[in-house]
Amino acid sequence: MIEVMYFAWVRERIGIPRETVETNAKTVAELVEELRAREERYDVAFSDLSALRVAIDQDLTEFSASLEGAREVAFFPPMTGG
Amino acid sequence: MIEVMYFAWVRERIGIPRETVETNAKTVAELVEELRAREERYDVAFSDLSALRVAIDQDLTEFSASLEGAREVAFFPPMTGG
Amino acid sequence: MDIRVQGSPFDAGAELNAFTNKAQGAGAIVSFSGIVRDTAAGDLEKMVIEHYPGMTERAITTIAEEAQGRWNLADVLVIHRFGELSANDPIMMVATASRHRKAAFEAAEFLMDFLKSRAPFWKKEITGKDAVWVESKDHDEDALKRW
Amino acid sequence: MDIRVQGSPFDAGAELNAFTNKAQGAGAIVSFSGIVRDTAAGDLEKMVIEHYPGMTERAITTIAEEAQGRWNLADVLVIHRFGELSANDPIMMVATASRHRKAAFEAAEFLMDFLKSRAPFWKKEITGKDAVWVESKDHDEDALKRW
Repeated sequence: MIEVMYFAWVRERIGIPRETVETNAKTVAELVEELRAREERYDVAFSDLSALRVAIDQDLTEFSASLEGAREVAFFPPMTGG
Repeated sequence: MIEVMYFAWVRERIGIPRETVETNAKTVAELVEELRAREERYDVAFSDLSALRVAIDQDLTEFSASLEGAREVAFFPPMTGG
Repeated sequence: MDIRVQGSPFDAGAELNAFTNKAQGAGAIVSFSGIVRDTAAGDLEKMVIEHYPGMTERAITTIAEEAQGRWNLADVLVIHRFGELSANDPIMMVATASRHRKAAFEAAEFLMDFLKSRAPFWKKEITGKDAVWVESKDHDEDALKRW
Repeated sequence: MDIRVQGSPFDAGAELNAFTNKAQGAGAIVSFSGIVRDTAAGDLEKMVIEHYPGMTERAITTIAEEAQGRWNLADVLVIHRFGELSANDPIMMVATASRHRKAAFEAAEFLMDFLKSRAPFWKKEITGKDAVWVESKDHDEDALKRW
């Protein structure tokens, strides 16, 4: 069970800010594939991974990162603070 | 007739902040030689020109600069503002 | 080190004075403030800043600690707002205090470069016509390479 | 452009806010403030800043105009005190406003580097024991080479 969070336009396209996901995915990339297979809104949101960033347990990481021990995975566009 | 001004420790060593000087010096360096020849306090103040800066009419310049047309010559140590 | 992520406005001048008083002996204080710019058309109704609560504080703390490790800083301040802002509102500020101006300047630039691209904030511009997420700029990512 | 050479104190925070309000649309504001540091022994009675009236304003104006020529600045502020100051008093501040943070940072650093070595101010530290003219530092002169 992983808490999956979406921010900014990723949140808007998927339509919810967070959800609890039951998954056996070993990596972020595998989780993304599972999500894309669900519904078109996920497929569209994740269609260009180069436009997305991912954090595991609030640390920025890569899509190839392992989900072992992960409680929280967040997807969002590049940051625009400051 | 040139107005000669002294700042910071140059002023303290020479003992006055400014004076009007009658001179035929063609350059700042010639003016310095005339001043050094006057009295020991001038000689001491100007003993190390590398520790001094000079401005003609409120613009920083070199000791080799011409005094032609100069109204005001100022001598002082390197600046320490900011 | 003082890091604040808040919805409420702040007074950059009052913060600068409080920071300066606290950092007595530092000699050199640098501040940066980011202000909401209106659109080119002048029709900005509001800017909405979304953030990732928890990760935001964590990311800024990491960046500020990195700055303190690299430069000899007496103190570091970071304030960043989220929520709804209007044109000319202060979005955020950083301030650094050091004995030397070079360290204070470099640390403030470092903080800004990393906050831009590593702290989880996203800006959306709402005008009478539409609502647009501000896009990140390649030169913001490039700015990190300097450090 | 606002350049002030004055004997009286100033409020850096209030100046920063006034400067920010005036520079609406700039987006990025950088400030530097220089504060009187106590001596290592903690016995500073006062700092006396001597300047060259007339040349001071002229030199600072030249430096500020050079900054405006090099960077796209919405506004520039320079305030520098002379006369008697105490430990922790603000000596001077510069502020720059631009659309982009890089320009605001660079211009502020440029202003500081040139003010240090090209504006005719001299600092003297008076303690219980003695009165010493602050010496210029080689690295202050070296800092100019960057520009």
